[in-house]
Amino acid sequence: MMPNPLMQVLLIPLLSTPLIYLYARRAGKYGGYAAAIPLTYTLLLLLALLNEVLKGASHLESYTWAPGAALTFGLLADGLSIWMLLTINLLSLLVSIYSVRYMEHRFEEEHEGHEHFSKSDYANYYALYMLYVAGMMGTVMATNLIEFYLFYELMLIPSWLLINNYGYGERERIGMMYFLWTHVGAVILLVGLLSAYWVTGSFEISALPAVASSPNAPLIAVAILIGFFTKMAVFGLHIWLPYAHAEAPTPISALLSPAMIGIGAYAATRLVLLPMSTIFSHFSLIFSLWALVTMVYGGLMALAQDDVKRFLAYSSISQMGYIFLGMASVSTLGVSGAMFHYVSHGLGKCILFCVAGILITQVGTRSMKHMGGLADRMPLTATLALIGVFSIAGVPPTAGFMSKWLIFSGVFDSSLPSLDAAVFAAVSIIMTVLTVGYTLWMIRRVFFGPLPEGLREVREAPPVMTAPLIILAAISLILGVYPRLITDSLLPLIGSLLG
Amino acid sequence: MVMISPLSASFLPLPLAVLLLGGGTLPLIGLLAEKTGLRRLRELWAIAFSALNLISIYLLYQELRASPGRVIVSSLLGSPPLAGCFEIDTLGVYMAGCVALLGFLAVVYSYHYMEEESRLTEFYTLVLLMMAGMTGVALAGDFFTLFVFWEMMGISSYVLVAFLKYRWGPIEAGFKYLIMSATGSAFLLLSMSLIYGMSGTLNFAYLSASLRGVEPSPWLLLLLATLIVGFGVKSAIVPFHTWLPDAHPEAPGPISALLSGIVIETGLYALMRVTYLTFTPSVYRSVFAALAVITMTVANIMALLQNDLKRLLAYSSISQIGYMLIGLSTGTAYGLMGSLLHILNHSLMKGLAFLAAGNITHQTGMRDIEKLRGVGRMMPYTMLSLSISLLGLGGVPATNGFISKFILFSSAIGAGMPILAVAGVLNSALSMAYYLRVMKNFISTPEGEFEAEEAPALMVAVNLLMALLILLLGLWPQPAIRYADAASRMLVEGLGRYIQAVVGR
Amino acid sequence: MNALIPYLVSVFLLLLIGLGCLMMKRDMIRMLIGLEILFNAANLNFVALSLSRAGFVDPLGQSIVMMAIVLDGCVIAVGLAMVLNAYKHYGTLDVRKLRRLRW
Amino acid sequence: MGLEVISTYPGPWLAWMIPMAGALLMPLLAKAGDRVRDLAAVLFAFAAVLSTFSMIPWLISGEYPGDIKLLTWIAFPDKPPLEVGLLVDPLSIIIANVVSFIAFLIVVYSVGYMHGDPCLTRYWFFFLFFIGSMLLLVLSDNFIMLLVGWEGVGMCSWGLIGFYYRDEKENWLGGPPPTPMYPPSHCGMKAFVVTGFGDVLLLAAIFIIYHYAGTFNFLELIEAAPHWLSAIAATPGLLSLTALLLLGGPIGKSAQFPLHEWLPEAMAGPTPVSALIHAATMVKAGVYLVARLSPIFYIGYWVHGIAEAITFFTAIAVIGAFTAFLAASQAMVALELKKALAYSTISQIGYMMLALGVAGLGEGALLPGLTSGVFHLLSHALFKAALFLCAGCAIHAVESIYMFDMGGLRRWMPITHILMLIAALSLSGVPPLSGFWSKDAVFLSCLYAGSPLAYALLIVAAITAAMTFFYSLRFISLTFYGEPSHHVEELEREHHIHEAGPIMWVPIAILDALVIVIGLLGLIGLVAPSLSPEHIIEGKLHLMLHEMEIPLPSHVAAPSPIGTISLSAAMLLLGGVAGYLFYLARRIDPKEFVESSPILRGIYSFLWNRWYINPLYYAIFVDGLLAFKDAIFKFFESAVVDRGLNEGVPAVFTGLYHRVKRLQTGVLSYNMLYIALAYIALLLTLLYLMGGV
Repeated sequence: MMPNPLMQVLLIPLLSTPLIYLYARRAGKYGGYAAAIPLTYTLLLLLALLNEVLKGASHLESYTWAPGAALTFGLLADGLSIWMLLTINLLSLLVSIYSVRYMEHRFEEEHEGHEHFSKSDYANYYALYMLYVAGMMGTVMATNLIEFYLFYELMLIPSWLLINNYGYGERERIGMMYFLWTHVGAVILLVGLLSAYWVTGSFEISALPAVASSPNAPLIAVAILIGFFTKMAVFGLHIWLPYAHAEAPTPISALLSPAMIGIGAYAATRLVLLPMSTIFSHFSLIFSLWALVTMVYGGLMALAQDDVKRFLAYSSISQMGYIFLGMASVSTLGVSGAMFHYVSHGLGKCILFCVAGILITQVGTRSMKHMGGLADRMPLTATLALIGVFSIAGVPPTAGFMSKWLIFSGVFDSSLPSLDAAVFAAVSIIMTVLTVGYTLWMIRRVFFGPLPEGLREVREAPPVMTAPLIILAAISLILGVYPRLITDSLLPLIGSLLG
Repeated sequence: MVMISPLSASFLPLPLAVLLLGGGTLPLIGLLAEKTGLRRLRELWAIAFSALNLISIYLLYQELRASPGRVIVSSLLGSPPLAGCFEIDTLGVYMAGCVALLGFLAVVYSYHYMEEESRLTEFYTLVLLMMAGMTGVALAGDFFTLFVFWEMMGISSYVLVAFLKYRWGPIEAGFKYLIMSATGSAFLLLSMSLIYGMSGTLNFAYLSASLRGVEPSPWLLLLLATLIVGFGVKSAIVPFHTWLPDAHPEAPGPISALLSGIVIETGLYALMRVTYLTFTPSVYRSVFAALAVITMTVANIMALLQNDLKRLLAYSSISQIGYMLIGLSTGTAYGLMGSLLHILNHSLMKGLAFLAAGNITHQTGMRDIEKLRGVGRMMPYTMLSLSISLLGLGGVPATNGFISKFILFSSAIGAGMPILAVAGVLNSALSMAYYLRVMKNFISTPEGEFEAEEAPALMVAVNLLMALLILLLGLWPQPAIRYADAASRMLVEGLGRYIQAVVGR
Repeated sequence: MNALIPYLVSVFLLLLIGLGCLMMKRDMIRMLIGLEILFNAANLNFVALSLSRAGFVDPLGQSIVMMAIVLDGCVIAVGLAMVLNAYKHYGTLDVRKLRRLRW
Repeated sequence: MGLEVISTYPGPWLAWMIPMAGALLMPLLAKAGDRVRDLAAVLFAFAAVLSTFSMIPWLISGEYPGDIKLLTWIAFPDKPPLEVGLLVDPLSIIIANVVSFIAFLIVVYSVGYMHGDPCLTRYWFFFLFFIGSMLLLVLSDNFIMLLVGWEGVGMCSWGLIGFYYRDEKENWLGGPPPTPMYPPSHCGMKAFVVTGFGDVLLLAAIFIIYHYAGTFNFLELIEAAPHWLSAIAATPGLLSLTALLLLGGPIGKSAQFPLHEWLPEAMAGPTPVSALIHAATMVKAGVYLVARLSPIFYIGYWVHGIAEAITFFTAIAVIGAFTAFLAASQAMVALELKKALAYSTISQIGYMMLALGVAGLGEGALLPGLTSGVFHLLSHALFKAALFLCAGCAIHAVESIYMFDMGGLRRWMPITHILMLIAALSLSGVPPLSGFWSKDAVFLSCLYAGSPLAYALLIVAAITAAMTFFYSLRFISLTFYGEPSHHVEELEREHHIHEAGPIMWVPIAILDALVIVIGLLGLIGLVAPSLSPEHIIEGKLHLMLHEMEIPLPSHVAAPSPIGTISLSAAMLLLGGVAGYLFYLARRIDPKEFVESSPILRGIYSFLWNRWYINPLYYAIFVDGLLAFKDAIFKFFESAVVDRGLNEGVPAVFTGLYHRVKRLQTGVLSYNMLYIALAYIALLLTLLYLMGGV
């Protein structure tokens, strides 16, 4: 075992950023492979840690940071966070490889007419990419509220720059919108964190349970949660998401949607739900309703979309509704299912966004109206898209099935024995049909039906774009068949934390 | 407790002596430089003296640290109650240190920035004198000394704002600044007379001993109001801020950095010191809280749609003053620590922002954000440092701005004023909008209307150094926190000791 | 205390006059005069208080006033210099014409 | 544990693993060439058959392994773990064998039928995956694994209905215009969504049960049934809700009213698919599940007197009988051959559901009810598969799905004609074919139940039997008898219409042979009851219920079969005469007959429009939903959220800016005014705050 593995996981992407920058300045698009190297290393580290965590141990590293302001710098990998870490690391590793071809296309498109485009574009892209990944990983590992907040905001800035510099359409305005919405959420979160500090006298996450006994606990919890809900883009706070996810460069969308917004859910679980479950359960009913609305609303709006990336963005909102629903149940199975769904949604949605990217590069349009019958021309992509769709719609043997039934089992667990609550839970479960409906409709519109005249010449994507997706699909299937990998560490942890 | 220090045994504290000496000799050096043709001599002279200043502050600090809670009193002719005197404590040294740091950086920056201008002897003299003024304010032990240095700082800054007198802008701005600021000084004088009338002394220790904690009478409240106006104009608390958006942008780049970065904070520091010595926090708390909210909100709204980069930064300075007022209004050591930390951090961030803006105006001659689209792609290092400073100003973690803001908001919650914290964070989010707008425009693809090259290496080096400091203090705030903590404790917990150090002699 | 009242009243009046002058006068030179009045209000206050405080003439107050007068002098001098420059640029002494910088 | 379990009981494990592995290997095998791939598919299916056949000795000996647990799938912190396990008992063995055997025959048939299709790899993938999933569904010992199989078959069904995903016009279903036509990809989606709706209802019920019972395992659920049933019943209404939700899955999967509308459209897939999935096996999954669960509710109501438990049986019986009638009535007017068969499938499954429903309506009816349900499932699987495969031959030959494009085909396709006729007669319940005995068993179980409701449902079922014979004669006649249609004549001119090859008719012949054998065994059973298939199944199921420790009443008075047999005969006569007159002999022109009276016209149009259920569903769930989402998008997302927040918030601040900026006049006099005013305001505020003035 390497010393301080988590610190390495955090620092290696950060420290390799300048190197990757310099390399990409010379090597252009091949910078993507350079970015993959440190991420592979951290992935291996995490897998080594996973071995430890699966044995029931959690790995904590603690460093002195600023004793004057009551700060320590801790990094934690336990049965919950290790899965988030692995998901983020894996997705970012694969997406970095995927980016090689995609960003080449993107720059060609952007600099149309100019013969040469600058290699520093690649350098900037991969440097920001690494920072973004480090931000996400740090957020998940943090054990201290301020440290957490630091990384929470740190993942915002590079992603904003990535949208602003490499996005589509009105990317500048959308980038700002994305930044400001989540930033407003984050500052409200900050008030909550600070209030929590004044109750407990400590910024440690492990000290948070003490907040629950404070009379102001509901207010504090709500302040913290609002911040996370904005990140998760639950109904009412979701407006930035379709824009940001649709107009971000597709590899970034493929990280934003699967990896980042779910961190909101993870954080809400980690900071509020688990330590203050009594407070959280006060809001259980409202949150369940809210989650249901989010689920249905996201689904309905997805139906209304023609742009395939916007469609996926709305479906992410809907999927966040599922996660939210699981959390709102405040039951072991529900919360574990929600966290599991983070992983399975991550896998599925990453595949789908990358498929959208493939469509953009190979077909040259994002409008589903202009697509159709593409399964003919790109069978592999179609198959991958199907696996992605099944993963988010919860069709076995994908991981989505496992996570969704855990979520719903938890929902019923918490609502029974009351009859009307059971009916409500049943209604919420029925609404999942909508997911099947809109995802399949997307598949149908894009891949089925007669092939339009103009798309006869479309070719299958190169292996550098499809190979990462095949890996993701395989993992989704493996987790679907053998969910114990996750549940064995997740369920007991959540169970013991919920009490 | 009171010891005569080798560093301050002379009638002036060492930093002040250094600056005054530097400022005083600069005209001669300037003359010499003109004669010999060694034109860079005066720049180097100024740099040398500001560096010396920094070193002497460090020495002074080391001396103070040797025995915690110590107050060094050095008086001009005679004993404290009657004569003007300096009372050097950690708080004063902290503030003087902020001045020295930013002053040094600004002077170094000026080396290239001002090279095309004439009358540089005058310029550097004034800069050094302005720094001397601020250092004097920071170290002053009585109100009268404070006033004298206050005016020194003021007068130098009036001239510096209007330094580019061949343009209409600086003149207009300078005149407005002068009138308003002098009005503030008149109010300050008036408040001095009131204090004098009430306590018979102007020495901080004595007046604190006699005024602090007494039942607030109308006279005392009148005094407080007058003080707020007196210091408020200089520190640009809304609604006394109207001069600032004119004066700061019109000054030359390094002067803007100094003005925004430290001059207005000196006003705030003086306000903090005097009000805290004179009143218990319960008297002024709500007023300051209200002023804080008004200041932040108005300034942020005004900054939202500014097209002039430096004007936008000027408004942002006003809003930052609002944040610092939060700490002041809590009246706790923790809150004051936040304010002090923010003074330091803001001096770095805003200093950097203005210096980076200086780079841009220096290279392009433009200040309009819309017209400057894509400038960041041409000047990457400037852009990098500007972005770091702007993010810091917006309170993004990993920058020092976040640390101080979070302490400020946290102190507001700790002092039972969560509304203030909420107002603060919302304003902070609002302010992000215009910082982002600047960054967004600058990093966008250029529209090819102008070409620009990266600024000279020295200027960029200063920028990058400051950016590095911002990140360093953001990620490892411990040293800054320790100093600010010691400073604020000096004010809050060391009050009795402070009084005793002077009175009990 | 009662002996102070006329002084305080006149200080108050001077304050009003000074502020009024600054608010209402268009002429830049007159504004500087208003500023001077404002300073003098404070000075007068000092002098009056230095008389009444201790029962004897307190040298502290007096000396401060002396110093303050010098300082105002400097300010006014700088101000006048700026007026001159302003006149060069704007061709007027009307302060309300100096409004190119706003918003 | 582990491999040991598999090596001890290889049959049940390999049965579903082999086809699944085969499915996953298909893309690789396709690289080796088309012939290898097709051969491999047949072999995989054959391996599945062998595996299931290896379980038959257990069935015969009566010493079956029961619950075989392999490993822990998910461990819960506070509840027993969810284990991967198989439940091998007579019920699952019988159904697994039916599934694998018919699937194998159809795989063989497919080799001929699908010959030359460029997308055969995908076909085999879904086909084999289907077989695996279906066997998993049948064999699994817990709800979650069952659901995996359940969703798996749904997915394969979706993939195969939409097999012709290019949506060429000739593969569209429906019509003729103005009746809407649906492309295959649409139909596949419809099937998946509608059955998916049922699935989530089932899922909800599973979670309610899990909450109270703490287990997903069927045997444990049966064992602990009294406890958790009474716990659920403690909340009034909850048990009924659970029962109804639980039925949601079977209703959806087995295409029962009100979720039956997907099955007719499922005919858009290739015919072998319709035969296997949408007639013989997958749609029986619901029947299987109901059979699997009925002991639980039987115990609840009849042994422990939990009143609400009867909801399960009442609901399924009523739904079954009603669906049987509903679908049969629609089958009488269907124009597409496969659709007529599809309606007939729905109707026949209705019978099975009815049988399982009445199983709980009387204390002694459980065993006869279950038996007749399973028996009918078995016999229906055989003859309906045969019917579909024959229909496939016919459609293949005439290149049209419409019966009015056929006619007189017996001239060219004698083998198909005979095979289809036998199957159709079995479907109609003509003695002594298997359909007769199984349908009779269903009727008889209604008598076993003995409740008024059961009698009422028996009448409905009997009327349906008449309709069944009528529509069977109709589709047989329209296809094989009468004069050839213009279409056929044109085809004949172009190229010779020919009989299907042996690779296609041999599997059908095997199916038909089984139909006849079972029918004959039934006949023999009249004299030697131990040989009657019904009796054999009953014995096995009795053993199973005994093992489950279901207390069955010791002595049940068996109702005389004479009544039901004569009822069947009467109904056959009724339906047969009508069918003969209208179609076989063509004495009455159906068109003129319908046109003759407005009431008949009305009835015709009612039936033709599928009781207006399909249009209604489309109006609500498709058009309504789409309109709803458009409205929400337009009036909420765009107007309120987007315009309001996205543009409104910045607008608010811009407005504020333009207001506030007026303070910054640039005029010095105003600035001085602010100072003065602020001074006064500060003073007053301070005085107010401190002095309480």
